[in-house]
Amino acid sequence: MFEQLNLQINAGDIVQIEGPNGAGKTSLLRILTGLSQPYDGEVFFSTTTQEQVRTLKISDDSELFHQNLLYLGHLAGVKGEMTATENLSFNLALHGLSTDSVDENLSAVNLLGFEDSLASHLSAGQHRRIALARLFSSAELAHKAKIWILDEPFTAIDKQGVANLEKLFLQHAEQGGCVILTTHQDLTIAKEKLKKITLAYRFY
Amino acid sequence: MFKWLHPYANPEVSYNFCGKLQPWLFRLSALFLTIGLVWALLYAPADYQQGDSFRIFYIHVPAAILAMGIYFAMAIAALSSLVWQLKLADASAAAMAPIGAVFTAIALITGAAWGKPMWGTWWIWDARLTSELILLFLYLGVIALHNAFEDKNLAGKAAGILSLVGVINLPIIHYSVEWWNTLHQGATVSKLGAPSMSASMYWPFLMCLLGFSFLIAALICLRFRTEVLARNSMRPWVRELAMNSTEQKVCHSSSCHTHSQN
Amino acid sequence: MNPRRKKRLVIVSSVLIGLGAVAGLVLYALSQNIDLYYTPTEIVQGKKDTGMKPALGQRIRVGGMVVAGSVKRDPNSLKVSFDLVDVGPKITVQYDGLLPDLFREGQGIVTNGVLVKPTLLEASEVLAKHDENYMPKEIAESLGKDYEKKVEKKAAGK
Amino acid sequence: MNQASENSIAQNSPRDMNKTTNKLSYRGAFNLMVKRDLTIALRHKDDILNPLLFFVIVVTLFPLGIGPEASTLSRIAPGIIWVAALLSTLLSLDRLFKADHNDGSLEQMLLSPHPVFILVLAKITAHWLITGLPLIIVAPLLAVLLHFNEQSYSALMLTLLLGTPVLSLLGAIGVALTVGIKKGGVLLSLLVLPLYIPVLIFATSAIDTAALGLPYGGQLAIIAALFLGSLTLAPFAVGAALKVSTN
Repeated sequence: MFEQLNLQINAGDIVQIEGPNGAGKTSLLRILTGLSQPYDGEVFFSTTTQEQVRTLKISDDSELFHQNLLYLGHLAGVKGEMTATENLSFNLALHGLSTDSVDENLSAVNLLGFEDSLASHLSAGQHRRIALARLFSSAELAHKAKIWILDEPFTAIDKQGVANLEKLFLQHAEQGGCVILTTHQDLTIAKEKLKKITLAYRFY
Repeated sequence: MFKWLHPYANPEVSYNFCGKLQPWLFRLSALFLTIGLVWALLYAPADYQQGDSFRIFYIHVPAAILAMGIYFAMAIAALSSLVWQLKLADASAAAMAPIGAVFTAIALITGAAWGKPMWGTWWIWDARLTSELILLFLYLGVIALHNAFEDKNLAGKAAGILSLVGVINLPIIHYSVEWWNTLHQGATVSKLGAPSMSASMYWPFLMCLLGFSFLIAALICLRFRTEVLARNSMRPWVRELAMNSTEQKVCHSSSCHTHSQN
Repeated sequence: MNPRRKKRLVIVSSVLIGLGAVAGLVLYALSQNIDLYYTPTEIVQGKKDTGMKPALGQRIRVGGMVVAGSVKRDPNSLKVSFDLVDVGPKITVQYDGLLPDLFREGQGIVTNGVLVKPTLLEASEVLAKHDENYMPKEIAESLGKDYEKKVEKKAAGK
Repeated sequence: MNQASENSIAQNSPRDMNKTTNKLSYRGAFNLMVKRDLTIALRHKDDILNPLLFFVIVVTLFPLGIGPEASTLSRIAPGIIWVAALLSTLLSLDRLFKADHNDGSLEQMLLSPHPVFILVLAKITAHWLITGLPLIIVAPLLAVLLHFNEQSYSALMLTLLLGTPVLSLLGAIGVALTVGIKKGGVLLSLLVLPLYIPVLIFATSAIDTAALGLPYGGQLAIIAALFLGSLTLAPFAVGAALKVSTN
């Protein structure tokens, strides 16, 4: 797929990975999350514990890494047998976050009125929005995931929703988080705040 | 401690190493098998109880022992590939599975052919027979799992996990059936002490065992090399190899003189 | 201790406890005598530790040695009857079918069947057992009958 | 008064912090996952009913195929019930990770801050509650139909109680290995059934021994050992296999 890719992503970065279909955007994201193992190469992350910065491989302490990670893939991870509220509460609770503001989070992604309908009755776009609602979880940054890795977060989201999300990304970055995302859309985020990585398609 | 092993973790080095080893293994196996089988089938004395029928022992027992042996080797390879991420160990495990399956099948078939005249039945649900049959199932499962994945790397890992689970399961199955029924005789040669077999029968058996072991080693080498090639097909050294071999072929078929003069 | 190490300790120790319990259970199971085998003596006198005797009409498996001179064949059919013995009393086995090659007097065999009288087994299957010793005829003869018997007793006793 | 209320606020705040912070204990994560899977199963009743129905039908096929003779049936009844239990567990295994894999929740599970084996163990527990437990409840009724030996009912129940979790645990390894494969169904049975053989052998042997009135503690101890062994090791194997399958 790709060779000699070397990147460092710092707190406060918003990184857009772009490239044609099949260039390996999703593969790169999955490698960054640790879901896939690269054929060759390593992924590291740094943590600050007691004023001391440690750099670790993901596999060294995946629990610690996953505490700081929020990944949304192609599949929304929403169970059809549960309601929107139940889905969101489960996801938040699994990551140790409070489930107090589930309704607000759902309304932030325009799902007001669908809270108690089974997800199987909702559309694919609505599933995506249930998943995205996790981003709006109101917990302080210290307790929620710092690293957001989002695979095509804007598919099936309307313009207003995209604008809201962009605003959220900026806010997250300002608070010291980072966002890595793939998208085909042009973001309206100011150029100096956005890093771009372009993967080229290669034939063998 | 394992520093001397380090160069062999490189696919190219081990590919070439196995290439050099392989013809010698084939020669040794041919030598030992010829001596052993001729000795065993023509010259070794007939058994006092079973007469000439017991001669199937010389194929059945080596096949059964080696089928188990290959499985354990495969499980060790799988373990080292899972723990130390050795990609070559994966390739060797993949190389071993079908050979092991074939030898298990040989052991089962020759065993059945031996059991009918001696015990009075083709098959009995006895500890050894059942665990050998399960061994065959496990081999087939490993192979099937291997084929089910498109990505060779993933296939190796998945098959590795299965073979490790199987290695725990095998002794359990063995002992579970042992409690049921024991018709199969005790082990003749796996005891630490002297074999319970007279020397005139034992030596040809050792020859056969060695011959089959070398044959298996040679076959594993052969399959291991193709596995390594398949997994590294994008690497420059493999491409070079392919280029060279096609050049040589061209050279063989057409006029070669200019080349050889060069 | 930092929490991560503590968690790891919990995991490792619970795995060890689990495996220890497995080992304990297996050892216990091995100490229990599990065999569905009866020897002729046990059919008559009951199992050594429990005193259990098989009931009439019950399907059992019997292992023992064929008593020399006890094999009677029916000239018109495949029916055959013989006595089985281990260390004590003997029982009689009736069988209708082909006997394996290794079946002979003094040989250890295993048979499945139904107990029709206290010492009479109606066999549905007769299997010959041979031992793990292989030797040429001459050596076997020179070792003499005693050796052969000893070997077979060992095999039958298993 | 004023001071007291201030005090209580001061005491409250760390507790509030705890509420929102990320520490969810192993047990908490386990319970959460079991609860979720049970909720899903209860809303999707086929998951519970179909394997159970399959179990009942397979068992009733045997008297029809072999003939209703009581002595024959009672002799092979332990085998019939156990083989049917193996097959119906096999049938239900597919749901264990497949649905989660298809809708992406498996990825989320692997990326959660909890060790994978805890969540795996929770899912297997839920699977056993959904499929193993109903089977144990129905088994004695079917045993009556098969003229089960009266002495061996307790052996049947004990072996099922200890044995069916083993089926779920070992089966989970097979499912985890094949979850990424499109047509994994047949492959799954090829991988899993050989692993089930020891349970089958010891369970039926225990029931047979009980029918003879002999003590079957040995066989039961072995099944318990299989249970504990798979309980400690299978979750790790499943975790490793899931990582491979979702790669």
